[in-house]
Amino acid sequence: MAKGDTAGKARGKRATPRSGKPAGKTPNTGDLVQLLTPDGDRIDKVTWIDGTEYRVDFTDEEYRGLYRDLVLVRRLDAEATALQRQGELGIWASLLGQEAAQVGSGRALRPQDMAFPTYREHGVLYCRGIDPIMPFGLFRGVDLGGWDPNEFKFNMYTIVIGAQTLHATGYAMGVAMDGRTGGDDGEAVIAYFGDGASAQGDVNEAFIWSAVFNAPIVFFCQNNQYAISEPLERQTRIPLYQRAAGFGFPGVRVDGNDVLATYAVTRAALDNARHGQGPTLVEAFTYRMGAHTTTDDPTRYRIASEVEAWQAKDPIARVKAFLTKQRIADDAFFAEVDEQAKQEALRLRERVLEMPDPKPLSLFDHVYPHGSPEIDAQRDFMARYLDSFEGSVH
Amino acid sequence: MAKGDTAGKARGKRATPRSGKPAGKTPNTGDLVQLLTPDGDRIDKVTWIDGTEYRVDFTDEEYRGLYRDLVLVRRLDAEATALQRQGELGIWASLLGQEAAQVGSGRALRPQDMAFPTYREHGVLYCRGIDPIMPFGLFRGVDLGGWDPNEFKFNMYTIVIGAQTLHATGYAMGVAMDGRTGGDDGEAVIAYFGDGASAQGDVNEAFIWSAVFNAPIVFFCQNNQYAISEPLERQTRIPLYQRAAGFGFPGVRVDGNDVLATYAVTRAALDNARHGQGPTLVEAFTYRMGAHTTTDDPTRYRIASEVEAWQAKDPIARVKAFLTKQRIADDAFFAEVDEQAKQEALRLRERVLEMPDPKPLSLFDHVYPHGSPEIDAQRDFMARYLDSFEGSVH
Amino acid sequence: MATETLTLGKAINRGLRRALEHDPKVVIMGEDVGKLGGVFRITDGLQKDFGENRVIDTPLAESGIIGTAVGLAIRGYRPICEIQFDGFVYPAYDQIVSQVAKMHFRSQGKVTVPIVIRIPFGGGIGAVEHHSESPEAYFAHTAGLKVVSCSNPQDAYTMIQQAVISDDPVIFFEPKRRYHEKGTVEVDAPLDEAYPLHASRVVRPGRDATLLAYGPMVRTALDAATAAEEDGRDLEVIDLRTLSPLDLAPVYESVRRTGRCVVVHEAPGNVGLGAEIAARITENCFYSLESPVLRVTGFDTPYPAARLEEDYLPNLDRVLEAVDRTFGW
Amino acid sequence: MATETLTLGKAINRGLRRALEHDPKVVIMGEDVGKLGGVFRITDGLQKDFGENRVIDTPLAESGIIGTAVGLAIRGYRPICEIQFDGFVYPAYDQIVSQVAKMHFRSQGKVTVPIVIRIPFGGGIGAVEHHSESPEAYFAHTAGLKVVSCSNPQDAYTMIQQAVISDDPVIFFEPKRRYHEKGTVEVDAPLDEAYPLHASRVVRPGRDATLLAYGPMVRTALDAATAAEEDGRDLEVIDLRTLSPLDLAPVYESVRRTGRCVVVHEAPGNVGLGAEIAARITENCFYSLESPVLRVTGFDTPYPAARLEEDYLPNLDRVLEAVDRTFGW
Ligand SMILES: Cc1ncc(C[n+]2csc(CCOP(=O)(O)OP(=O)(O)O)c2C)c(N)n1
Ligand SMILES: Cc1ncc(C[n+]2csc(CCOP(=O)(O)OP(=O)(O)O)c2C)c(N)n1
Ligand SMILES: [Mg+2]
Ligand SMILES: [Mg+2]
Repeated sequence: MAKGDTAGKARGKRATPRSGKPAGKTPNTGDLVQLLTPDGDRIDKVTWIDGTEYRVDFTDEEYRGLYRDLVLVRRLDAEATALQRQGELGIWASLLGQEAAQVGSGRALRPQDMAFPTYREHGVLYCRGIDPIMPFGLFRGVDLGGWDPNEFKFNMYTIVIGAQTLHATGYAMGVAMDGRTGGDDGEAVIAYFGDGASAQGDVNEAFIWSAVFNAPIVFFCQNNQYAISEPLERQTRIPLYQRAAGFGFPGVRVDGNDVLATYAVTRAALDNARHGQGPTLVEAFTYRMGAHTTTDDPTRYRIASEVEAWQAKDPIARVKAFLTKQRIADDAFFAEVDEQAKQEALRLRERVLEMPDPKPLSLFDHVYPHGSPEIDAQRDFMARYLDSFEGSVH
Repeated sequence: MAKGDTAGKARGKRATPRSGKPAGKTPNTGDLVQLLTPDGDRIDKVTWIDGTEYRVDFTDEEYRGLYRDLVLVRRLDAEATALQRQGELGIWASLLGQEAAQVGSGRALRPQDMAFPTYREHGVLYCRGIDPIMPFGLFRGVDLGGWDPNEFKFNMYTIVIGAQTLHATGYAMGVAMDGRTGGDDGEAVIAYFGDGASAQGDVNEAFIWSAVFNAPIVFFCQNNQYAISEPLERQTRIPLYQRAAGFGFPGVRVDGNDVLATYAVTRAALDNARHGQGPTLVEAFTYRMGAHTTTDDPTRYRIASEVEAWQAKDPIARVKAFLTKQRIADDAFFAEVDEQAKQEALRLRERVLEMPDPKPLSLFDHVYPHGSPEIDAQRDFMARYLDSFEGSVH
Repeated sequence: MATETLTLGKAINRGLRRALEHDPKVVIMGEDVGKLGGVFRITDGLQKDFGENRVIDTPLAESGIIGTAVGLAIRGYRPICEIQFDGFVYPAYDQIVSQVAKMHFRSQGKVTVPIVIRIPFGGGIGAVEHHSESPEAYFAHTAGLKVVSCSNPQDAYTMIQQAVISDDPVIFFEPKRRYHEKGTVEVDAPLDEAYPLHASRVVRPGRDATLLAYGPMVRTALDAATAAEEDGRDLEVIDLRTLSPLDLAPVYESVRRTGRCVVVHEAPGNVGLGAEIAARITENCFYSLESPVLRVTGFDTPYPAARLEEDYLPNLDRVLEAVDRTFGW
Repeated sequence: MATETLTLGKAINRGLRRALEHDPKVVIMGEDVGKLGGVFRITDGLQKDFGENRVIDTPLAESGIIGTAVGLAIRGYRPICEIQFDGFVYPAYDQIVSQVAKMHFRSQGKVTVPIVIRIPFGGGIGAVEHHSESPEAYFAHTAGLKVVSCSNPQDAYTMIQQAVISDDPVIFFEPKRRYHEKGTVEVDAPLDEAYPLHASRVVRPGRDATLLAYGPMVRTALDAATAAEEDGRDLEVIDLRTLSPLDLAPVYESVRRTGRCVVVHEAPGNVGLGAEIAARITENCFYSLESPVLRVTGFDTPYPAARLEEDYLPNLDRVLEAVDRTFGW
């Protein structure tokens, strides 16, 4: 995948001063790193408030690759939403609108890096090369979303808001204790969380821990402007990236609808971490275009014009415009990507429908690594109980 | 009591930028408000990083009053430590070394202000005009430290680290909801906590809440350099006052061994709060001269030379030197204050020794405001059980 | 007497509205309780009618919700806190068990913290992890808290108002899977004549065995009793309603008649409410018992994936299986 | 076999030392565990000998301690977390019950979090609020956790090591008021031949009634048994040792012989371990019981001021009073 020139190491360690501006829907470009405008124009490089320069240097192939990721991730997400509407999933947390934040940060990860997602990072998961069906067990209700975090370098989804930021911090402490920082092959950790999560004690404790132990971690906050119905103003009165300053590490705000800028900023922060320079907070300024989850009704708390304004900043349209203007891609390419997305969505759908229901007695598996006599007794009871019904299979 | 010219209203609302310096034992005067040097020399006024000017303008009588407070508070504290050594208290959390931080902030409170202490604010309690015996029930073990917070405008002591900062924030939200901010007679709230407490989720949630609701509150952190055995560096890698910037409100560091500066800074912050300008974090830079509590052995984790260096910054000696140099007080005055302190300590001792043990059946009182049949049944059981012993009185 | 047909969820909404009307010191606080009306719409319309100072959307942090509620209570307010789902109450656990529960006791009665903590609880709605738990035992074991659960619209309407006017901190468990069940509610009955908050109630008299349940399982127990009729068994069903303190006098009375008792709850059995109830019944009805009190509960596993919850949760068949066992003892 | 006379506290210290020696992935973390050696000196000398990467003084935040321990466990470490006092575990409650307890289950067995959470617990030391609590029921009710408590130096030494090598998350309750009691410890006995971690043990055989206790109350129960001899009563005492899962087979065997049982713990009785034990004994020994299982526990009040704790806590007299009642039934 693409590699960016991130100028990461040149970056100063000082956090950014407060801008003093109230948190607004439209930050100045002064405190927002952007490398691709909503109209698809490239900005060569951007200097952040603290003097760090951000730019990317992708080949045409890599640009097309990012576009493909964005389209695929959106299409699979749409398929999941459709599956839920058809009763095939219990619930779905859509990433619509946040594709660039996820693809940009996901592609910025190096193979050795470890990610701790929330419940919405399907796009990051995809970029890690993980089978996109993996989280569907959780949303279909056939399992609790269990996989081996170490196998995929991608932790299980975490639903309790903020809890995973401490897990990520502990893991990053372990990386440092293992002596796995300090060089280009060092390991870095990324912890995803939302604007709402920023208010949780756990997240702030994670900031404290990671600062005190100089843990190799990037806190990646997707500020999608809402925690369910609550707008950002319920969680903070200043821009979120500025939170980091209070804990003694850098904070950067990036246009989260700009896959290039997100890539550049995340890559630089990860590289700082892997080189032993400790934590960074990245605030990806984006928007949740859909409902919080399929059970939510956003018309109750936000107005159509706001959604429309964000529509104009669409993360995919701008890449398409850029590719077209720069003649990096043509209609045939776009059609091919759409077709691939359609096919992958179809395959995903088929596989979701085939997911087997769990067996009743599996209820008793894995409560404890080596079992427990009480659980065994309850399993036995259940087996006998089920046997008492005619034709039961378990 | 003394009134200071605090220039509070002129103060900008912007939080202070990070100094970038690592947390050190000896901050620059540049980021430490000081109005009285350890040698007892007065500094006329100090301008904080954000441009706020701090000064005090006390009468001689008021200066002497502050000295008296400091001496009394230290003497009563010493008496408590002695009582504990003699087995008359279960434990004691000494304020030795923190007298100026407590008297300065305590005297800065206006009568209508509400304080939420930790377990060490005996000096603040004294300044509020509260009978100093009040917390001794807790430390003697005859009660749990219960009094009516609203009667004394001083909440009960709180032992669970950080919990009271949320209570203070909620109370302050109530003040605002009651329309009790906006004028000179507005109410302000002060929440005490320690450097260690700054790491607790609750404290950071209190910062978030108070910022979002613009609550009239001053977070007063006595940074006495230790959380039991752990030095400040275990909780933060930058000066604590800078935490506030991350949440969008001002933070100031004051010499907590300087009663004048502490008064000035706290008064200004409280006045800002009562006028509706929201929260401020005050870091009072001080030192716990004694053990964490009477059960602690600080020689296990800190060296004598460090304690000696702080001895030279004693909060009382400098006021005495100032009063002497300026001829505001003479030996007769100092002798009189010492004598008063001795007498008050003696009276305190006598009253502590007279504190009655609680009656066994009082165990069952006040579990619920209007009782509960289960508690009644258990009280009855206990009464019968005690009756079964000869000569039992309950 | 005006009666209306309301869902259980709507009944709570109406009860909250009356509580807000009745006392200006009552405030509602929680995540999404404002414009959204809560994820279950229990606070629907209340912010619009009472304003942002009475119905407060809070930052996303449960410890903060309860901790600031304590401060508001000290200031004289009566906060009603909504915890969005059962599984999200734990970040607030310290504030609840160490602060809310103890404030009155440690102040020697000088402070009251009349906070109501509303928790939609229990499973059966096909949700993901942390959205279907039954944490009531954690609170019932905590001295200083009162714990209740409603099972029908009338009780929901009345009990939420009683909880709000009570000076106790009350953990109010709402059976979320019954939010949509309808019933008749006397909407203008005077509160002081209502059935007491901390009292259990016989909801179906019977002679052969006693079934105990609360919250979502009351319906299950009633269904089981109906089904048992076919076997010629006449089961008494008691809705416990109050979980701390328990009100077991009617239970003892019943068990002394029936000699057999089954207690049902969704929470895991181990060290659950059922254990306490069984222990007390045994202490109080020792010579009347024909069989030990049996428990039908969630298994001692974490709450499973949605497609296993029917196997996990007590249902009519498992209740009847236990009843059979009490007869076979 | 080398034996030494050690206090219970020192025995845990020695056990921790062996755990650190045995596996480089074992780390100790908590407040003041480094230079200070913990407020009870249980980790005394360990940071000096194993370094700051193995014995980690953490920031003052319990959720952070457990939350980062989860991450360290995912990274392959085996963290031993010290909670300074019982009453300070609650800020970590969410991480314990929603994360630690569920990680193995939700990962379908792909993740283990072999974390030991050491909690000095119980009263009797004249401390202030929050320093004398017995929160074990909160954890025993939580599926996915294992919960144990030691009562003597030998068990303390062995059980802490067993907890560390166990792949389960283990809540390890240390009877703080017994830290200074001495006993003989076989310091080099091989761990794999030791008495199992999750097994109760008859510590005093007897014929007339069964006393059950754990942690600090084992000594009290033994003292009561000695005192009962004077009344001509021969009491069997069982140290439960494991609180979740309970190991009640030896208890059933005992109660079937004695017909009478009293269970003792410091925690409030309501929805406590005693309730579960009583309920299970009744289910399993119904026809052997001459009287209901009685409980002698802390009262259902918050833990009181130090000068009331002797009245609050179960003691020899209250245990014997209950034994008397089982005979008078
Ligand atoms: C501790 C906790 N409290 C409440 C919830 C319910 N809840 C689920 S998502 C959500 C909002 C999260 O907002 P944000 O952090 O901004 O993430 P987003 O959903 O916008 O991606 C809430 C309140 C939860 N999952 N965990
Ligand atoms: C939640 C919680 N965890 C642990 C403790 C034990 N403890 C009591 S005081 C203390 C250190 C507090 O340090 P700091 O906040 O700096 O206040 P100081 O004692 O220095 O005034 C600790 C860890 C506690 N009281 N509460
Ligand atoms: Mg969001
Ligand atoms: Mg301190």
